[in-house]
Amino acid sequence: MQFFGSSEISPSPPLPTASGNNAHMMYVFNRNGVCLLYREWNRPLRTLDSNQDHKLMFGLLFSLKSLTAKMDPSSVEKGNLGVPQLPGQGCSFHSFRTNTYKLSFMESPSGIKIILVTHPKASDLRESLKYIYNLYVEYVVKNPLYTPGTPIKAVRLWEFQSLRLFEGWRRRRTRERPIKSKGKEALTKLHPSTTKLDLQIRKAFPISSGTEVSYSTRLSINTCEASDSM
Amino acid sequence: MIGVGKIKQYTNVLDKPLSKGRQEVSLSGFAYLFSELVQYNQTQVDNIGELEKRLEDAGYAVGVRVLELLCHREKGNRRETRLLGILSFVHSTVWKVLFGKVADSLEKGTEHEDEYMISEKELLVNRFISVPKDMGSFNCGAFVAGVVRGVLDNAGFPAVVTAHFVPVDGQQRPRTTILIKFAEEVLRREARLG
Amino acid sequence: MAAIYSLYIINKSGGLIFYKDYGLAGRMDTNDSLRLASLWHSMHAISQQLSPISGCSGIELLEADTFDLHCFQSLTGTKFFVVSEPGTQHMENLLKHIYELYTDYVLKNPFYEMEMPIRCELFDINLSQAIQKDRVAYLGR
Amino acid sequence: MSKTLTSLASILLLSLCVSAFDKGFSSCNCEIEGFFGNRSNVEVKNNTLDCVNYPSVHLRLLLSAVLFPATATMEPDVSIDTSSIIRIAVLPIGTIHLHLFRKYAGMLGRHHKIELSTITSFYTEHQKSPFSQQPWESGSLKFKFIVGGSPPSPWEDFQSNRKIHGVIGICHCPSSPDLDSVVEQFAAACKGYSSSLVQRCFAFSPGDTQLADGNNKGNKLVLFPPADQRTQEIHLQTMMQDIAASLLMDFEKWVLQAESGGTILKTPLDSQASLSSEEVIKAKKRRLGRAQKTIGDYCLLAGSPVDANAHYSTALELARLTGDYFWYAGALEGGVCALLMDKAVQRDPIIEEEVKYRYNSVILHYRKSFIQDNAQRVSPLSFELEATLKLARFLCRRELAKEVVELLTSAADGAKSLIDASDRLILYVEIARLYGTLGYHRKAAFFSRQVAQLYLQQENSLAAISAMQVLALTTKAYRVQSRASIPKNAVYNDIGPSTADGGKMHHHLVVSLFESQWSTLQMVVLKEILLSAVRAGDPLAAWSAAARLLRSYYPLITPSGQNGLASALNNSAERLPSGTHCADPALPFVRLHSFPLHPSQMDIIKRNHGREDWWAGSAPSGPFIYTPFSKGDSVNSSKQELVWVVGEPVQVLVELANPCGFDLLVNSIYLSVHSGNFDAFPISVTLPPNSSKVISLSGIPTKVGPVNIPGCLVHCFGVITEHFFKDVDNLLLGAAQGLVISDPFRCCGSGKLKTTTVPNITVVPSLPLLVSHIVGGDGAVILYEGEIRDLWISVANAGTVPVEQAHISLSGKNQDSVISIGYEALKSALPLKPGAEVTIPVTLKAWQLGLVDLDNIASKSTSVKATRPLKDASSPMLLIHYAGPVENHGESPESVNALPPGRRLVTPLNICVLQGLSFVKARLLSMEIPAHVGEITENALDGVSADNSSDSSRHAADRLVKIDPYRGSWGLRFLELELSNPTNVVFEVGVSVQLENGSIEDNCSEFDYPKTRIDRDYTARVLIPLEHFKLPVLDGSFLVTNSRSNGDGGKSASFSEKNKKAELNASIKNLISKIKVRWLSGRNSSGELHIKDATQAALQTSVMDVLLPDPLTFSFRLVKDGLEEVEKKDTPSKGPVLAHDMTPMEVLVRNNTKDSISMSLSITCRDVAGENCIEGTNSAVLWSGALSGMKVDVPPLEEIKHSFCLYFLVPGEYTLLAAAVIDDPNEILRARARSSSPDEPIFCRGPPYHVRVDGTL
Amino acid sequence: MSSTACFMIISRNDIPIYEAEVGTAPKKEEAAHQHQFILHAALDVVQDLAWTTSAMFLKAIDRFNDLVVSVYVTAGHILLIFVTHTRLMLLHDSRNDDGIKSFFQDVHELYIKILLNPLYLPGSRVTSSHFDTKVRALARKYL
Repeated sequence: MQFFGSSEISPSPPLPTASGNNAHMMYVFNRNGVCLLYREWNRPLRTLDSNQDHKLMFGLLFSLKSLTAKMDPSSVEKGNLGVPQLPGQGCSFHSFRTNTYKLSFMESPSGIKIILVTHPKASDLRESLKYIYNLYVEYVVKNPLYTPGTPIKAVRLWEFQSLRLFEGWRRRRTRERPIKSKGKEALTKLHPSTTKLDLQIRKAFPISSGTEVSYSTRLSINTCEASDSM
Repeated sequence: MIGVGKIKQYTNVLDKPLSKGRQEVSLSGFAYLFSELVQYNQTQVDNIGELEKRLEDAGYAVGVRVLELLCHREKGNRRETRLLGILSFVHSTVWKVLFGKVADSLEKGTEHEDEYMISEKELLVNRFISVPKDMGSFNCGAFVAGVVRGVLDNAGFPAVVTAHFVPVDGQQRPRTTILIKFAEEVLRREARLG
Repeated sequence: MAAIYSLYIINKSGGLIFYKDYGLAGRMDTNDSLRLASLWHSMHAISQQLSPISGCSGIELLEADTFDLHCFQSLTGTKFFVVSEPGTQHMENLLKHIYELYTDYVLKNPFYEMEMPIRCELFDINLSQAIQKDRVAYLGR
Repeated sequence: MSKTLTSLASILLLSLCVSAFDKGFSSCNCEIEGFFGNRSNVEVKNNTLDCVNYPSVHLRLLLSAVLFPATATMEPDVSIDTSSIIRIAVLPIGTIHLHLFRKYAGMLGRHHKIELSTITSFYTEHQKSPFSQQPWESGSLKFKFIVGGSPPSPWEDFQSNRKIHGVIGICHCPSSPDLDSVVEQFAAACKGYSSSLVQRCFAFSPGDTQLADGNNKGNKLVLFPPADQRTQEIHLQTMMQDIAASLLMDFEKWVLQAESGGTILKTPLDSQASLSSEEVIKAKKRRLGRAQKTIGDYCLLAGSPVDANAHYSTALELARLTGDYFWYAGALEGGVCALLMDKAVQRDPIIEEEVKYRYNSVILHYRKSFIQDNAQRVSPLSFELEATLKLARFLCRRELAKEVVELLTSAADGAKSLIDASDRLILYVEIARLYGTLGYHRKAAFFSRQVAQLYLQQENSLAAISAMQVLALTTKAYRVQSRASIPKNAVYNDIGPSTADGGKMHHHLVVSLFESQWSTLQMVVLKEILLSAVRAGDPLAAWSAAARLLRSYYPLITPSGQNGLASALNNSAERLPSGTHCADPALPFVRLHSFPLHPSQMDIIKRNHGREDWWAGSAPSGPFIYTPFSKGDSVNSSKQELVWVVGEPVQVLVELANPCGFDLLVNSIYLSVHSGNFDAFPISVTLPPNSSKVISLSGIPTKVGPVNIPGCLVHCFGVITEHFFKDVDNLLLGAAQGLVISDPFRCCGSGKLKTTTVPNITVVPSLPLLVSHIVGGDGAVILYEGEIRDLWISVANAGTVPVEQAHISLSGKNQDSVISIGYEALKSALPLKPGAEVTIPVTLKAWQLGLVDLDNIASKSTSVKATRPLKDASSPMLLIHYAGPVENHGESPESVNALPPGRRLVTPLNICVLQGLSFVKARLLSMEIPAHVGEITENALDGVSADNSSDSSRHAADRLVKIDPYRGSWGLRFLELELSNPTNVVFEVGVSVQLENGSIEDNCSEFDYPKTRIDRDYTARVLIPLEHFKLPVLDGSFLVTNSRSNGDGGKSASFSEKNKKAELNASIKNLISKIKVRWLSGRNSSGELHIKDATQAALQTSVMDVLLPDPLTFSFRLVKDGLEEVEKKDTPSKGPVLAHDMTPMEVLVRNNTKDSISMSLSITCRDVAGENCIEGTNSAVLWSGALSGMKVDVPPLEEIKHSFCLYFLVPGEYTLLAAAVIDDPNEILRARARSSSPDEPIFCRGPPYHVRVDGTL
Repeated sequence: MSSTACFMIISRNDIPIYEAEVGTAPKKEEAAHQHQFILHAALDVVQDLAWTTSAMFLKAIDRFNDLVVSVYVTAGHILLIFVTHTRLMLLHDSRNDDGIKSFFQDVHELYIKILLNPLYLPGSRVTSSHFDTKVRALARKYL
């Protein structure tokens, strides 16, 4: 198993290609199917309560994976249908499309599943997924407060980033908003440990106001090793 | 198949004109109908022989009517009194009206004097039908065979008519051959008429 | 290298009624194909439930790493799906065509029992022709 | 004189015809031919159709029996060569029996042609023969024997062949001894035939005396001495040759003198008026021609055509010159005949053309010779017609049908202008015959009917007879023929639906479907037959006609008409001898309804030598399995087999229908079985108008073999007829196809019924027959739920054959309710002799009523006693397969090789289960009976020992309420069952528990608790203590612990959850299985209560408490100093605790788990009010030593004591309680305590202990 | 003047499936019977004649006394038979022939229509009252 510990990554945001790109929801699951994060931006239809919904989604991905692994025409011998596979093992899939939405999916070697539900016309989102994953690693995994396997509550920043990602897209679809300079000061107040990559993020995203509220998180000293818990 | 009646509603069948309305019915409509016919009959029988018989009877009823109608419509009230005449009538006139085309071929049996064969590369009724293996040599052309028999029998040429699959080399689909074996009285009469 | 690996037809209750394998690598035995079929059936249903917008009719295209899966569902719930090489085009048309063949040579065949496995010579023949044509088109590209 | 003779002859011919009717046509045909030998008929016979020959018979009949004034000009079956045939009258002389006369005449008939070559010996040429070119070697004389003779015709001069040239008398000597009188009679008879040249009287089989004096009776009398056939033949032949020769000579004479003599030949056509001068002249002129013609005729008769031709040609010349058309035509005719005689050998087209040409002119000239003035008297028309007929007969071939038809049509046109009725008759008959020859049956029938109508114009029985018979000939063409005229096999086999053209029937096959034919005609014909038959006084024919009419056409006949027919039937039946059979059935319509299957007591099952367990797989109703697509006939599959047993009566249901408007009395109806191994019992039925009735016809098979039932024999309307089922089936089939007007059963309102085919029935030799009844009370066995009861079924062999094999099996629902069957009881009784009886014990256990039938049973339970309980399908059936000896001795040998089948006796044990003691609910009660400090401990301790050493001293009671050795208190858990008793009897419920430790050593160590009595309509609770099931030690083995302790192991946790459940269930199950609740009802019936699932539900929740001990058990005790304690042992007295006294005590804490527990122990004391009297403000108890928060570790399975002292200030009841908080408990404890979260502390509390503190005052 | 005429339709197996007395003469039972007998007899002639020509209308193929039988043989060998008095024929011989002929043809059409009715079983009786009235109308028109 490989570690994503290194903080030297310089995530560059993918240039969202397809215009008219509209995100509906985003899920993040860990390997045990615990929904670490669920966000939705535009979901008029809601059939089940959120818990059910997550379960369903995870189940869907799980079995679709085994399906694809089984169907994989390239490999000669395939495991039995239904036996859970290690992440990265077997042929996986990266997206499917219905007439109403497109679901993009990526699974990290550590079994983190990131799901993006967008407009069916959305283009290939593998890059963005990877980017989100990077963000996850940076700001969740490395977040001392975060106890693995629990829903991501504390880490506003990361979520905020990923949010921004789509905000950005959405904005690109509408009109550019002028960047408030107020954000800068906000950032400079930050705890030294976070400033560095935050700058990176600033590079990545223009940040609007009202976001630094989320930074009133008191950091505690003791470390948590998120990376090996998964 | 036979032209369906006008849209106009008549109080009574007898008022409808017999004019040669060239109406045609949709092929799939017919195909579904025929399929149902076969399926229904399948429920009524317990071996293939009976099934063929039933289909043949169904066809026979068509044949009876077609004969009268066509002789009136197409042939201007002339009867066919000779063997070849009636055969060509079936081969051309009847086929044309029923299946929109003249039958592919009409041959005389080589070994037997009283056998004639009408062959069709792809019989209309068989177009969508693939007979399962376990039914052996069953052929839904039995229906058409029945039609032919109906025509011949009522025109006074009693005959045994059967439909067979005949494999054609170079094609994976066998063609359907309708074998007509006339009763000896017919041949005797032919001989008498000279 | 063939454009199409395999073709499945699932009846409205998720039973596999037709399966044909065109790909070279990785044969799969009937049980697996049956299970795959029913699995796909349920996945298809779930994907409809998960739709953010109403009026979802299930997965149409599944892009896996090594193949694409195009699925077409008829109004009666019969599902046709082909497993093809990634990025193969005009599979929708092919599926529609197969659907036509199905209505012609299966539904109109008096000896076919609804929802039962398809064993119709004519269907096979025409199907293979269609696939052949498609392949030719593919190679032509 | 001649009158009588001829009528006699007519009778004879009549008999001939009639006989011809019963024989097949062909036979009678040749007879007739032989009789009136003429060649044309023979041809006719050869090329077709019997129908045609009949008219000829008739004709003779008609002519000879002079029904009409003998003015007939036309003659029957004339052909071209008629004019070359010599007529000889054959007369009966003296008294002679009909059939003898017939025989002799028949012998004559064979000699209708005499070769010239054969008569040379008798021929002596007196002078130069006029027949110069007589073909002596090839030629021949032809004869025609006119039986009974005929009056001289006025046209003899015109056509010499009409003359009767010879008379042959036939007399039978024994019946007319006096030869002289014979001779006289003969002479008298011959007077009538002036034209006869030769007369002979053949006297057959004369006596010796007659022989003696016969010879001098002159040459006219010829005696045929009795001899064998051949010699007589030869004799007759020589006689005939003699006659021929003499005739020939006479002809020569005649011709010679005719050439010389100048007689004027006249015909009725010539004016009979006194010869006026020009008439005479004309006659004179014509004389020669006519003479020539006549001579020509004689030449023909003499068999020399060439001469004839010569004469005719001259005659033709002369006649043309003299304009004598009539004779011209005659000569022309003769010429043709001569031509044919000359070249008759081969008929080539040239000659045919010639003949056609000439005959047309013949016809033409006959027509020319029509004379107006005497048209009303005579006319040549008849000759014209005759000529036409001759030509037609000559041409009569299929190929020339067209011309023949034209000829005949024109001939038919001529009919109405014929003067003479008999001529018309003959004409029609001839036309009919010719059409028949042509194969035009309907035409033939048409003209035959014309003939019949002509007959019917006479009010005359003979005419009526003829009419009837002519009509009978037409029936085939009109398809109304009587069954009698159809060959039997046709009746049996041919009738039947043949789906030849599109599933429709071939009509000619369906005899019974008259109305599907041309009903109008058929009815008319039948009516005419009926009429003529009545007139002719032939009751049988009348009956059959009426029957056919009524049966086939009732829908077309008005009710009055139907009544008329019915009376006609009855009338004609009166004139028939009783028991007459008629081939044609009348009413009612009989169709096969069904074959009632054997009552289940006597099912018959095939057994084969191979399998010993032949009964296996022969279920009462096995599904009929067939391969859906097997090419092959499905006929046999549709036809089911049926097996009858000799001597056991069987029934067949048939349905009768009377669609007519009158009451139908069927005197008797019974099955007609042609294989004679069945005797049927007749019954009689009356059917009201338009009604149908299903009756059951019974009978007894008498012999082994197949039975074939084609139909029923019905005795109705005074005649016995056979009604075939097939006919009616066809009729119904036709009705279904709209071919038949009406369906007799439908119009009688009877339901539509699919035609049941007669199964092929086989009769097997007599078999044993078991009958069974349940001993005591044949009705239903009434049981309460779960009741167990024995009952006895007695089986008796009512058959005539011993039972040698028998096998009992169960079928139907609730088979498990039969606990045991006494097979051996039956086995031992084998072989069961006829009449022997054996009783089989069967043990039943009533099943539980489902909720569904619970209520309806409850509703019924009131009425159950009163009415016989309905045998519902839920009760099981006892199947006894049994069979007789393998080889049946005494039965017919051919059935020895075939193994006689076995049988099956089905005895339904109709059990009626009443709702018994019903189970309301079960729940778990847990209670604690507090213990007293100090008192328990001892017997607690040996309670421990008591457990594994089961000594008799302790009685059930305190074994039942067993004390947990480790906890002082009597902590008990009870399973409480609430039972209600809705019935009206008293139940006693007893609970019994079997211990597992008991079940280890001796399986039956279970003890039951005092019985609980539940009165009617009461509910009661039964307690079942569960203490026994506690395990001694609490360890991890029972609880499945999830080894990996990480809380977030989602799935794995769920897995372990799962099989923990399974474990629990299993343990509960075996726990429950140890509890048995038996009940005992007043009426010595006992049963068991079914409580498993209920108790399971009850125990589900707290099974752990039931099964597992607490991890820690606490107990208190007083401590004295050691010695007291010793002596305290043997005197187990409760040392009272005194107030105001320091009482040392100790608490014992025992660790029931397998690993040590560290805990903090604390003790409290409460008073009666429950106030804590250790802590608190007004503490009534002072203490020394630690009472709370002391940390102790208890090693596994050991106990520690902690001693302390209490000082009670106030006497009274106190309660001591010990409790402990277990630090870092392990999995087991946590699981036991059902603590979900890992970190919450586990609190253990001991049972309360009472301490009585006495005051000191 | 009165004309008697009997018209029948005979099925292939020589069973009348329709009969009508279409003469103006007063109906007489036995006369009708006689007509039918004649027709029945005429079948023999027809069955031979029908094969010699392919024409459907065979005029005056048979006669008895003064009754003439004309036949119209359809393709299915259904016979429309017809009996009339010669007298009537004699009166207006010239155009009555084709009168009968066109009568036959029209009835033939009617018959075909009847036949095309799926509920009509070929070879069974024609019971349609419309048919009857129409036939009689035609008879009045042409004869």
